[in-house]
Amino acid sequence: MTREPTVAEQSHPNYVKVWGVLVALLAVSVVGPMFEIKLVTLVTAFGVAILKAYLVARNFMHLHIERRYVTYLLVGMVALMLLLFAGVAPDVMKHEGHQWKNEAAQKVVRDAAPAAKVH
Amino acid sequence: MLTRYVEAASSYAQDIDGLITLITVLVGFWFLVAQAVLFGLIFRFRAKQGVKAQYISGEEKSQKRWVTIPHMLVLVCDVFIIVGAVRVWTDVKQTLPPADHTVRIVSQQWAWTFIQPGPDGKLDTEDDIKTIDELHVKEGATYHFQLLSRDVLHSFSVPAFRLKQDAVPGRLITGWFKPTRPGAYDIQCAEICGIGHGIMAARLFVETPEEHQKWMEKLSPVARAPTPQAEAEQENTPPAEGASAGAGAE
Amino acid sequence: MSASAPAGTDSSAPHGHPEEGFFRKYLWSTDHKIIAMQYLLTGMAMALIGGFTVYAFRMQVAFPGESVPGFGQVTPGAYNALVTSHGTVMIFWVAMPVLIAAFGNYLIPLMIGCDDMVFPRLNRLSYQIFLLSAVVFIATFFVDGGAFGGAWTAYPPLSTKPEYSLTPLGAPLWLIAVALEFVAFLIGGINFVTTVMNSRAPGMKMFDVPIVVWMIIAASILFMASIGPLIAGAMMMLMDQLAGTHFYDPTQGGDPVLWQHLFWFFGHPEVYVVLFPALGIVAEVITVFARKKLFAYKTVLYTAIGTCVLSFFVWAHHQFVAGIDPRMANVFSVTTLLISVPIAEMLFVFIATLYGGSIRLATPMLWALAFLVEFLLGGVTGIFLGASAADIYFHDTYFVVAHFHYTFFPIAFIAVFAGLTYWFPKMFGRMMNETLGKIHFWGTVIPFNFIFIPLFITGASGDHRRIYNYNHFPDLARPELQDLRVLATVALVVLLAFQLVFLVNFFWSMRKGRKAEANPWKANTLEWAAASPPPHGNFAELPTVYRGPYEYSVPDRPDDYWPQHMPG
Amino acid sequence: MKPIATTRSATGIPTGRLAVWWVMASEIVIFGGLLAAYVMHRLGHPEWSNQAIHTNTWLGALNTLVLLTSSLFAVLAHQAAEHGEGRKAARLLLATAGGALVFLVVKSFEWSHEIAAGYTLTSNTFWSFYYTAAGLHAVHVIAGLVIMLVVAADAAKNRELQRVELIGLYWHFVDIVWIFLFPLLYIAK
Repeated sequence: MTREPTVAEQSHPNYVKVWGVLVALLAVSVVGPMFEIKLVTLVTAFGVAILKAYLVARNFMHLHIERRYVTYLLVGMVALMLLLFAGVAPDVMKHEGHQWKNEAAQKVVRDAAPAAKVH
Repeated sequence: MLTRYVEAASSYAQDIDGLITLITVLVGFWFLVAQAVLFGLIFRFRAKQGVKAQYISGEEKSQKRWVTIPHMLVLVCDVFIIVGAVRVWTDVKQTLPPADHTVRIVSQQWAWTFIQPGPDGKLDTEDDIKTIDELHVKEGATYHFQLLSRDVLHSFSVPAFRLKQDAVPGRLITGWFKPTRPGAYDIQCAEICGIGHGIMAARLFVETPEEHQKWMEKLSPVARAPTPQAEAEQENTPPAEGASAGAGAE
Repeated sequence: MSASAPAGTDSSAPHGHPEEGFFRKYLWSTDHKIIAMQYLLTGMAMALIGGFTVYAFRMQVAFPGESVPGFGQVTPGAYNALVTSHGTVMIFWVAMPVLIAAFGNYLIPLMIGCDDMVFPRLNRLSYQIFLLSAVVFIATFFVDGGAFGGAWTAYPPLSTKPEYSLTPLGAPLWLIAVALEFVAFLIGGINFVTTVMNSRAPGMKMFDVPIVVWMIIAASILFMASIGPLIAGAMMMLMDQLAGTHFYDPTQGGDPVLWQHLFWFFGHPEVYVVLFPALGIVAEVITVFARKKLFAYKTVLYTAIGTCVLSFFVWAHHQFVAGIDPRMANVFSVTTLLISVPIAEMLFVFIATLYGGSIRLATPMLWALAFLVEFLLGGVTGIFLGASAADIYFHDTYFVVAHFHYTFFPIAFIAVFAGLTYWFPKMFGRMMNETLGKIHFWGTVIPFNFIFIPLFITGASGDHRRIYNYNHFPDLARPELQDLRVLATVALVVLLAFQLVFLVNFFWSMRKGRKAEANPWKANTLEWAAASPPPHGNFAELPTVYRGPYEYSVPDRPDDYWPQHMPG
Repeated sequence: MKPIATTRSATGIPTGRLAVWWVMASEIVIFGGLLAAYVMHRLGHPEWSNQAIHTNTWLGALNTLVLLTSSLFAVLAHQAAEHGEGRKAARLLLATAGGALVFLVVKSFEWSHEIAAGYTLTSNTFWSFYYTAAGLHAVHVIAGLVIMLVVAADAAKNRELQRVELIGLYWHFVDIVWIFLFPLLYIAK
């Protein structure tokens, strides 16, 4: 079943170059956290991860030339996960709240050896 | 309105019953209107010989008004209910009035254990009074309860008090109630907790201050006697986490 | 969006099929209609199990301690297993397969004018995984320790620790069965959505698609979006049960409340997943039997999409008193009361459709109208539970049970009977018997109210759910409450008995019913353009669509219907 | 013999690709649910960094590099398939599959060392999440590997060339999941 040449034919990014950028970003995300600075770690590790995900999605998955609602669908699902996190974190992440205390979890945190360095 | 089915024996029972009455009125009105319109239309527009149905797209403003106006009114009723609900909820679940007494409620697979401070008024002291499946409280006093579970989810539910709070293993949940009518009321478990869930019945006795005092004296001197003392001692260590497997009913 | 495939290939005669034996034709078929029948019959068989389990434990509640005829002595462990199995079977193995998979598989290709689903083999695979899940679930009754007894919500630690649930094999098997069912519906859902998005008949624009197809698609998308976290949660629970991890054990860094959140994040969209197909069926039946255009088609569509989005913001109203932070309850109470508004609007639209109609009370229409009547009470009593403070009293009482039966019973039975009696002529080429239909209708709807109105009252009086024997509670052992429980059980037995009338009518008419022509109800949608029952490949000539599905009683036209595929 | 339904494309997106987007949407919420649960627990238990120290960041980084390269081969295979060069697409798909194999080898090497050092699935809830998340991802890598070999076999005979793009899309998704798993499991020390 031959495919008629899609409009993507012309706007194919140079894949090897994109790959190079991704590898460079990988190096950044490995080196960054070595400085033990919390903010630097956050930016290099997680910021870079989001950037790499964007590059793969845009250039390798051709989302930039795909129908717009496909991107809305995928981003919508990610937003749903943030909503889940927002709704559940006050109960699971925190071990204390309004008129309740998660004593067992607090005990687990207290008993563990003091963290070498707080992440 | 709810008191026709269950007694109101705590201070906030009236607030919750009032909210339920408000909801019944608002929701009942819309229910009856909708049913009346529905049956009216069925009867009015039943198939008659030679009468064709009308062609109404419902897209024009004038036609859609028939749906959007009730739609808005329902929204307005919802706002009233929300305001009522949030107000009562903050009184019952989000504020802790100063406590005259505190009781620790320990739920486990298939029994309720109540630990009340003895005459010295402080928990975790020798003279604590520990009762199984029986809770004696004084009418008119504000009680804080510390609710915890030793094994699975349970739920401390006193219908007469309009009180319900799940006991989650690992969590200590505080709440309050203030008994207002002497009498004996049911305590039920409202969260399925295994084969004994249906037999986890306990009784809650609301006594006048004098009766309560008599009960306290009757129990605490007896509690001085060695045997229950040692037993109370052993039981009284703060609730061990990771409770022993499936402790049978006391 | 014109169809890119050239029209020529569309109208070619459907590809012929070599003559197939019984196995290939019925058990190994990739024809969407056969797969729909497989889902329907499996769903009906599981409904018998669901019916039997509720009979057994209701008899125990009404006549505590006595041996139940047909079951024997109901022990506390058996009671919990029966309650759990009733809930699980009725939602996962009756409501979802019949409403989404059976009606979806049967109607979608026919109503959008194409010959089959886009992935026929994947469609067959999803049924086979579903059948496997049903078999695994039935196996839980026979493993030692008995079936899982921790309610269909399977809250840990009761569900993860065998020493608490006392069903070491029942719990993991239950979870595996439910997980398999999720996989089946994930695969099925993707098939449905892709088919409707891509394979609509030429000329069928977005607003020419019948509401029932839209609703089944909305249900599939809602299911796919909400099931993810629960699949992750189920995997974590399975490892807690079998591999000894501690995801839900608070003393080892886990949290039981996490499962409740993951479960209800799926749980509430799930009730709309089963509600939407039912609303779609009711919309189709009402418009045909009132000979009226659906009132405000776009409003129904946008309200449905609005409900889908809003349904992800309400889940914690199941957990007001479950140990979540009380401040969160206010947020969820507001969103819960807001979501009752679009549902109310959809019901208003269906009622408004009746205005100016010419209503013929054939059996399908009776069922559709009964759905509106009963579902109104179901929706209305939800407000009591959505208001956080009132839920303190009503949570986990029989008031909640009565509320969700006034929504689930119309969804899973009344709407399904409306759909079955309406599409029976298309499925089997024969009409169902009207008198038997009416006997079954009144014999179901009247007892149904006599079951759950008493349960509203016992619930308001303090009856809690899943209690084995109410005599243990002095306040509840009052004779007038016990009479209500007995009344509910007797009404249940009457209701179950009348279902025999339906089974007789269903299987007898399949062979002996009056012959039905292609369009017995004079409806507009495309499935009535095919023969009854449609051959493999559905249409002799694939239809082209010229107008919307609800052009009934168009002024200055001789007959009061105008099929979608009829040119100008 | 496909039904006519599969050939239609009212949305302009070929049916296969449309289905893959929907598969990806449901995979996002599955991995999303698991990672949300992990992040919540991780932020709630700062002491887990005592456990997280023992994850081998270098092997994680190597695996990320392997998957990125494998993704490159996948998109080159898709480009070849678009030009109708079935044999070239098949060879590139095999290279992608090779990347998957290397990934699995590195992971099994990494896991065997961690388990030997006593960090098993049940030793701590951090490790439970670590093995569950990375395990689920590994299962997806294996599934992608198998499908890739089947698609490559067809592509070599110039049949079903559009499937090269579909398996490529799935593979990029598996790569993106690992792009997020890497910092969460390996860098958050």
